[in-house]
Amino acid sequence: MAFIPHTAEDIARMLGVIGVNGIEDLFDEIPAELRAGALSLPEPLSEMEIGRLMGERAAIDGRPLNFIGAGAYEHHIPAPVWSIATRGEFYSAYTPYQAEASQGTLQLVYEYQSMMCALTGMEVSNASLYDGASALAEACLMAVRSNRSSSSRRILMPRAVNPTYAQVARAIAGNQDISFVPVDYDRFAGVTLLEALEAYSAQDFTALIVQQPNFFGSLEEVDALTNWAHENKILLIALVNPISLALLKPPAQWGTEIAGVRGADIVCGEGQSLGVPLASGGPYFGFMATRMHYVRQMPGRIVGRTVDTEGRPGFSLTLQAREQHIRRSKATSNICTNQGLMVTAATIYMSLLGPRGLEAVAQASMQRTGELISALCQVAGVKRGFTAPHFHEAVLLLDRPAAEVLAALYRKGIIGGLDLSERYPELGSAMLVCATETKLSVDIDRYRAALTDAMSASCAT
Amino acid sequence: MAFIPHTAEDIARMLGVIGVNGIEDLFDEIPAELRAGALSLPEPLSEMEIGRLMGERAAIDGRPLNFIGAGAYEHHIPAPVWSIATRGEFYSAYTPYQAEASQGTLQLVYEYQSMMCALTGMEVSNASLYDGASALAEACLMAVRSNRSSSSRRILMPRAVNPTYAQVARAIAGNQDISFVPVDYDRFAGVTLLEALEAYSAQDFTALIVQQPNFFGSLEEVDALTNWAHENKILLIALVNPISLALLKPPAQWGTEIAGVRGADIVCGEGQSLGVPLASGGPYFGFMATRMHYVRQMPGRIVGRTVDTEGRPGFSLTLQAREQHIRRSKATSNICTNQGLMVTAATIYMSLLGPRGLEAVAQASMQRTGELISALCQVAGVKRGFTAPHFHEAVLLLDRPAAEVLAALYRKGIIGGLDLSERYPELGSAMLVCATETKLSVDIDRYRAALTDAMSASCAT
Amino acid sequence: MTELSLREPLIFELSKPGRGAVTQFPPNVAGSVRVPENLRRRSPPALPEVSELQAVRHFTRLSQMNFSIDTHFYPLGSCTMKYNPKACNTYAMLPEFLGRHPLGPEPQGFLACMYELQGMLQEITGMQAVSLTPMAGAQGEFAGVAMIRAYHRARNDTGRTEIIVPQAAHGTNPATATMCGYTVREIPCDANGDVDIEALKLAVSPATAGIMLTNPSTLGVFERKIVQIARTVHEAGGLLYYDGANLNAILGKVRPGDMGFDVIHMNLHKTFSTPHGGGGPGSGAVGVSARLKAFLPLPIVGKENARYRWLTEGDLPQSIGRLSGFMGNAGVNLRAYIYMRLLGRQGMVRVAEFAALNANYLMKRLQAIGFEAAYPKRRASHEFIITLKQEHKAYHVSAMDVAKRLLDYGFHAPTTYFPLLVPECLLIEPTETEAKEDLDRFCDAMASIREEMRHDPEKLASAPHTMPVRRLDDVRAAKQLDLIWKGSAAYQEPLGS
Amino acid sequence: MTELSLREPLIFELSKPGRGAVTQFPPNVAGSVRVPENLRRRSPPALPEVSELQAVRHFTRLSQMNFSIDTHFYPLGSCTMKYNPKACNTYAMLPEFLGRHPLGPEPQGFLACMYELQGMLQEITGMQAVSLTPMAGAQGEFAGVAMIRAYHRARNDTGRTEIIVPQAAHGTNPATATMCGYTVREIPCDANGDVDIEALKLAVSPATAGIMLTNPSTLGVFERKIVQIARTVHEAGGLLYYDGANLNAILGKVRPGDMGFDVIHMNLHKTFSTPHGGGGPGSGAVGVSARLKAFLPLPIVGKENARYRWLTEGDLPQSIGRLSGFMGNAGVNLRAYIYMRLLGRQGMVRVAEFAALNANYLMKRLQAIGFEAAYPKRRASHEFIITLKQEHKAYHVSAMDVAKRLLDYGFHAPTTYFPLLVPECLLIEPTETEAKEDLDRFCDAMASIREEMRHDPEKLASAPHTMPVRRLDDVRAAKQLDLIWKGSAAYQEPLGS
Ligand SMILES: Cc1ncc(COP(=O)(O)O)c(C=O)c1O
Ligand SMILES: Cc1ncc(COP(=O)(O)O)c(C=O)c1O
Repeated sequence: MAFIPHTAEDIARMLGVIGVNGIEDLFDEIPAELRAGALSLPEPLSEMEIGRLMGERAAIDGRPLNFIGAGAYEHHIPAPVWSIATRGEFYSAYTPYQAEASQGTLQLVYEYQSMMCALTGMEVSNASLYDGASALAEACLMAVRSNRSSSSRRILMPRAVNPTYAQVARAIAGNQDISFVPVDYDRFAGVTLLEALEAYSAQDFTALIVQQPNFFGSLEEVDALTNWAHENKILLIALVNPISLALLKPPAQWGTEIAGVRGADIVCGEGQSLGVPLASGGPYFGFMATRMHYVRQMPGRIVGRTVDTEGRPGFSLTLQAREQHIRRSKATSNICTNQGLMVTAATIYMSLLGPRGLEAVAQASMQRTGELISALCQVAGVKRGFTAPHFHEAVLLLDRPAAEVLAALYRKGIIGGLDLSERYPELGSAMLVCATETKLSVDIDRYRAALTDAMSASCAT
Repeated sequence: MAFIPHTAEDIARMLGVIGVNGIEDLFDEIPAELRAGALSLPEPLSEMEIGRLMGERAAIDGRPLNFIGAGAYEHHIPAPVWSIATRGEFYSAYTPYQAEASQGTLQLVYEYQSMMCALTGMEVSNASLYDGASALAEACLMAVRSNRSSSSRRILMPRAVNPTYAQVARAIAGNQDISFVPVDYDRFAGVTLLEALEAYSAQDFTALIVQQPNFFGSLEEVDALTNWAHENKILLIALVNPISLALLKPPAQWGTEIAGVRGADIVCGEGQSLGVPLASGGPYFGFMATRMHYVRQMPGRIVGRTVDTEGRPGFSLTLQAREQHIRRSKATSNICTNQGLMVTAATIYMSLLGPRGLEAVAQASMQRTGELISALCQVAGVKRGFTAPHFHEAVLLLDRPAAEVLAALYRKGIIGGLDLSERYPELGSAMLVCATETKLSVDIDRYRAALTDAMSASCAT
Repeated sequence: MTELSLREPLIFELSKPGRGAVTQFPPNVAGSVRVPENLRRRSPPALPEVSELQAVRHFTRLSQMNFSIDTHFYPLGSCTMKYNPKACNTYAMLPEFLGRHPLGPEPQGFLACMYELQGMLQEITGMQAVSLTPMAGAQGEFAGVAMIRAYHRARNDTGRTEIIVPQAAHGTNPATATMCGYTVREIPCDANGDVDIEALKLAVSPATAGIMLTNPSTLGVFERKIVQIARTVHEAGGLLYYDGANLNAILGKVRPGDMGFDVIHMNLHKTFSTPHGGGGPGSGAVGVSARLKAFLPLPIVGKENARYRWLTEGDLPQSIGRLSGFMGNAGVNLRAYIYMRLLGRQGMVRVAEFAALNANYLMKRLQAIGFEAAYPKRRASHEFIITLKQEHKAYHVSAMDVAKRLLDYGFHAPTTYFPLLVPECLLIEPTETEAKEDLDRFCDAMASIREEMRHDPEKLASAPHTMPVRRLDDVRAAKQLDLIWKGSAAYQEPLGS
Repeated sequence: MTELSLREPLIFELSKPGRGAVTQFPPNVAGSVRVPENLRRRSPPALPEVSELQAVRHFTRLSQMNFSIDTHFYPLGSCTMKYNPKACNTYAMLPEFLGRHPLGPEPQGFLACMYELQGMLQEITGMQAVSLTPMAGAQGEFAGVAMIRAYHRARNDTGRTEIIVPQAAHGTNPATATMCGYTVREIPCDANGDVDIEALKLAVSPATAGIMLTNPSTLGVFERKIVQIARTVHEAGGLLYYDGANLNAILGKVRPGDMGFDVIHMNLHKTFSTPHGGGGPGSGAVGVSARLKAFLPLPIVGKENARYRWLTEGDLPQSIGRLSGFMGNAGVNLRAYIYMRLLGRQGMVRVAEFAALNANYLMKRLQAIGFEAAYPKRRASHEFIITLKQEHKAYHVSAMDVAKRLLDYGFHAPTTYFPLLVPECLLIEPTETEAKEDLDRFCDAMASIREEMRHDPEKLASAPHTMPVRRLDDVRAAKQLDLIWKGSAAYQEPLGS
């Protein structure tokens, strides 16, 4: 019996101790009319068979050369990351409720929190949320709880923020009557200009979200946006890519000091870039950091360092009074299981890369994207969408329908980019392309050649 | 610096403590004229680059459907085997010289020894030798040391024994003036007949080697062969496939009791089938088991159970006085590093499969090979080579050159079998084919279809 | 310098400027793309600088400080800590799966697995449709309650502002109701662990949006009046939400859909044995009855003309929307798929059977030793509750003391102090993958601890004794917050505030 | 029942008839192929019957009882226990590499790696050709000495029956000479660790087939008179064999070929950091000068018209033959290849530099603490020897006591009692991948143990105190042989003898 260790003799003895005749008797409290009939499920497979099946399924999907980013980035993942993260002691443990028997996970999370604070410049970090999008939603809820000077429950959501994230924020926060007001981006630069915000000055808003780099890969003028928010008593939620923070100003240092406050109030984002594989979209992990001032409003687990009865340092879950298992209907969030294993991977990743490695990854990604954009813009009918400097992705405008071009590229084993036409119809035929340090010149050449063909072919159609 | 943790400051301080000016000074005892110039080696690669390179190399080799056995067998390897064997504590430890800090490896090897004795029926097993072929060579050397009633240094080596093993035995034991006398196989049955041995009765031989199943996959009449050896005061070396032992009579029970002795005296073989991947030929591991009587003649490490100073059970290397690090030029063998990690994998494999699983693997392999042979013999121009019952491989005779047929199959992604023409020219165009439990009916159908094409195509040529 | 202790320094304490795992750094790229001066980071982040060996050794050593299923019996009630087959991880980590970008053309191999997984989950729960999007149980709850809300709204039934939750419910239930904008109304359970039907009748009203229940309940017993409860709530116009955390207890024995539930979330990381990963990731797939189908969270996998595709807003315009940046915890779903295929039809039913056998056996044996079951007249489901209120009185030992002492005996502790309404309780869930011998050894430990209560209660009060640390000061942890490494430059640099 | 101890039962003790990890069993196959009655096994082998979880837990727990590089500093002299990059394992285990049958058509991707590896090893050693076939150092030695023998035979120089070996040589050297049919002639070393040249001159004769040396020697010092030694042996008609176990010390600094050696084996599992695997596998590639090329063991990888192929008997008719069933420890060679490519030209030289830096630093620091270096006037190579003969006299502590006590401090012990000619010795090899801090911590431990020698020698004599077991009774192990589990049916069933 798959994964069941009981022998016939075990079963007989156990039933004897319980005092029943058969296992069925253990279900005698279930009303007879509710009892299920035989399930219509496939026959069991042996491990050999499932291995073969999965191998076949994987082969169908193959390994195309990918140039999409748009929130999930293909970076090199050091071999130690997953060989350690999948060790049974990490993989098959649960939330470290029994601190003394979970010091490994607890210390690791404390280190993770420290690293995320080092990257963002903030004072406290939680132990993860589900993903970047849901972290943004939680940040919105947290902003509403935190901003005592606002009662509007209205949040400014630039259109240059990842549109799926905006959807998720609406789906989650919308249930608590929080509304989102869009802020347009500059068609030329591809960033959120201060001008677009001025219209809202002196209105009551809870928070402004700033994504850096924004969904188009462009670098926002974060100082101006942050200052504007703080001048208007609006909390600033920074949505950032952790790899980019090795090069970019940390959110804690955005803007200047206004009324004793400087920088983002809540920082969140998608942690996938830090050692987590693309894997069709998950599991990834969301991160969140904030000022110490707001720590009790932060959702998610937090690990603290303390001492044991002999005064030795040790780690345990702390500030649990924010959480659902203590505070129940008044908790900061309903989150319970988080993305612990991904945090394990990310902590190992950040330890291996360190400040210099992470900067090199950021720099190389930025350069490869620059190289990619230059190369592709040499293809007839392709041009850059925006003028603002970009990090590791950018928008290209095509004089053919992006969907057709992308389909042609895919037939050559290339995932060329993300078609933006549905989300941003005003851009015409546009696609978002990305390169990281994993894309070498040969890859870019291959893409350019394929794109040259695709652009002329779709012309012919 | 790759894998070097030293900072500039560390280096300066360390040189200070040593009292030299630079690292070069540490090499000042090397005569100047001997100092090497710059090495001509490739530039260092980052892990990302080597990963990509290896991925490309692997893709060149692809994943053909394989029907060769001939000493290395493709069995299903349970996922736990290598996820545990590659844990750092097993992977990056060395020989358990410090027993107290190596109880994991030591206990595992003790369990391994017990399992090998369970399979072979013998009383003692060592902790592994390099591979099956070198284990046979060591068995020959051991037989010469052990057989006090023989002074001939002559060993009977049937031609139905894996011919590469015979080569290895010669290359290794030959240096000690041990000679091998071939014994022919029966052309019809494909086994070593007693008749072929009778010629040698009453001559002085040290040992007779019996491979079961033999190189052709045929089952030898082991009882008769063993009895003949013992009647002639010849030691019997059994060369066996460990998976087959789940179905076949263990070597300890071969033959009948003669002069107080029954069964093989030394059992050896290739352990690869037990959870070790094909991997282009290695690392695998050789195993060896014998009677307690000969334990001091056995090469290789042995783990024993003992007690610690508090009387608690524990494990340590024992009978080290046989080994090179103690006995030096009088050691039973020069072996030092063995194949520990493979033994780790094999022990996990045998634990997962157990007696029933291993029998099922053996049975399924035997049946699949039966199915394969029947299927292929339906192809025109293909027929069975031998009549003796086979285990999981068998010889097929072709009316076209095997090399051509195999090349045609390979173009279709099938490795069809091993061409025997060079080793056994007397068989004409012959190949050795194998199926294990991993070969399903679809695979066999695919092979048959491809073989049908190949046989008619090479006809056309 | 003292003898070996399991203490491991912080990774930051191993760091030195200039050190690094340089083979992990990308090769230099020619070119000169630069970040504008005003957007540049001025000083590098205070991440550790360590060699690859230092990192490997540090995290390997940290791992050894954890209890886990792979090393210990882990009878943590409500969490279903059963064996996580290695095959699930191995095959979910095939390079083609790992390398696939979520926004690329729809990968037919992967989607085939997801489509079949949806179908199997439907069959097992008796629901009409499934979405795999929610990323853990709590998000599944959120999706479920949000669907209930969307359903009432779609019918313009806007006066429904309350969600009923039994006292014993898991904390995520009331927290979720709040997140969805509902008021929580708690109802009590009776002495046998069933919902107090009279209280329920008083609680339902035109304000009732629905009820959140799990069955078997968090008290470890099957809610026998489930049909009556369903009727009562449905008649009041409310919907029934099933918290699937306890699905392991009833797989193939009774289906939530057949009990009258309208929506269910499953914890794939519990029932379908994807790993808990030291806290996650999970996956909280939701299943619904026909009337909630239109509201399912996106995306879902559909099949058309032998091709799989993601169903999106265009297909389900009434959907409650998206809950994740892509499509949920895809890799966790893949592991659940592999697990379910390994078990198949026969294996699935055995899960519940042997989970129940182990729980009932363990309960009986602990009772024989002298422990008090919270619901002695009831069958245990896959878990059961022991209350130490007698022992607490007699020997001044707490459930926490017993929990900590169990660690010394090499067992992870059961869940303590949940459900809150049973005093000094241990919620014990052995799961079906543990052998009788391990249950017996656990009983031996509990018997031994029982002796210690009488003869050496201090041993319990000061437990654990054999872990890398002794009992930790949680009060200090919360009062003197130390949440990040203080040597960090980010911490030293004055912040904006 | 007692508290947690790290004792783990034997897997056999977890077994019960009828239990099994059944998902690992192959599916049933239709058909009725049967083994003839007289060849069938009558009763099943006494292998354990356990669940998959039991096996996983058992072996995971066993693993935790090991010290290893990944968890501990492991300065085992002569063994080069340096960091084993995870990348080497990860990429050597790509499914295409793992799945390839050794006798199938020649895999060009894999062979390309092997061909390049041969070339890199040639370059590093200064030899003319390399065979990757030998499966560990000792088999490399065998191949080397067998080639020397074949060389003399080919020249009909049949009177050469002796191999000269310095006293300090590793045990595999004399054992190998014997395996090759030679008589061993030992020569002493002088007080500074160099070979006693006068003794060598007396030892060489027309019977000299060759000499086996390593340089730096197993005494941890560079053999300064190597040119003279080479000349002496060559003039006597003998060949020089280089034991490559100490190659780590000289990578890129001096090449055995340039020192006059005719043949060398390398321990890829040492110098090129393939894992030691708890005892193996290794790989003992051999390199030769031009005159031995024809005798190399088979197979070797050749390249012709941009295709790689195995060179076999037809190509090298004078070869000493084959040493393995296929082509040696291919997967180990693959790991060495990956390691070498990661290091590249620059990294390779740094290996020796930092191995030497660490060794010399550690030696100086231990001397400062009061320990006696065996060769205080010499530079350490990548390793060095401490002799405790003073301490042995003064405090009656042995090198073994110190070794065992180091375990308590969290360090694997250095090699003890080798080379045999230095009394109460510790051979210490820190390797280049350890950080200064770890060397310092090791010194702290040694200083602390030094204090204990004076004040608490019993602590040493009874060490270790913190391991899963206390010191083991090796005498009993050898006297009362207990080599397999006694409950095994195979053991109980009377054997033939
Ligand atoms: C009864 C119950 N409901 C809901 C949950 C929440 O599930 P998750 O932790 O996956 O969010 C849990 C998990 O512990 C639970 O036990
Ligand atoms: C000096 C020396 N020579 C030879 C060997 C033998 O190498 P192997 O163990 O790989 O057979 C060793 C290994 O310990 C060694 O240290």
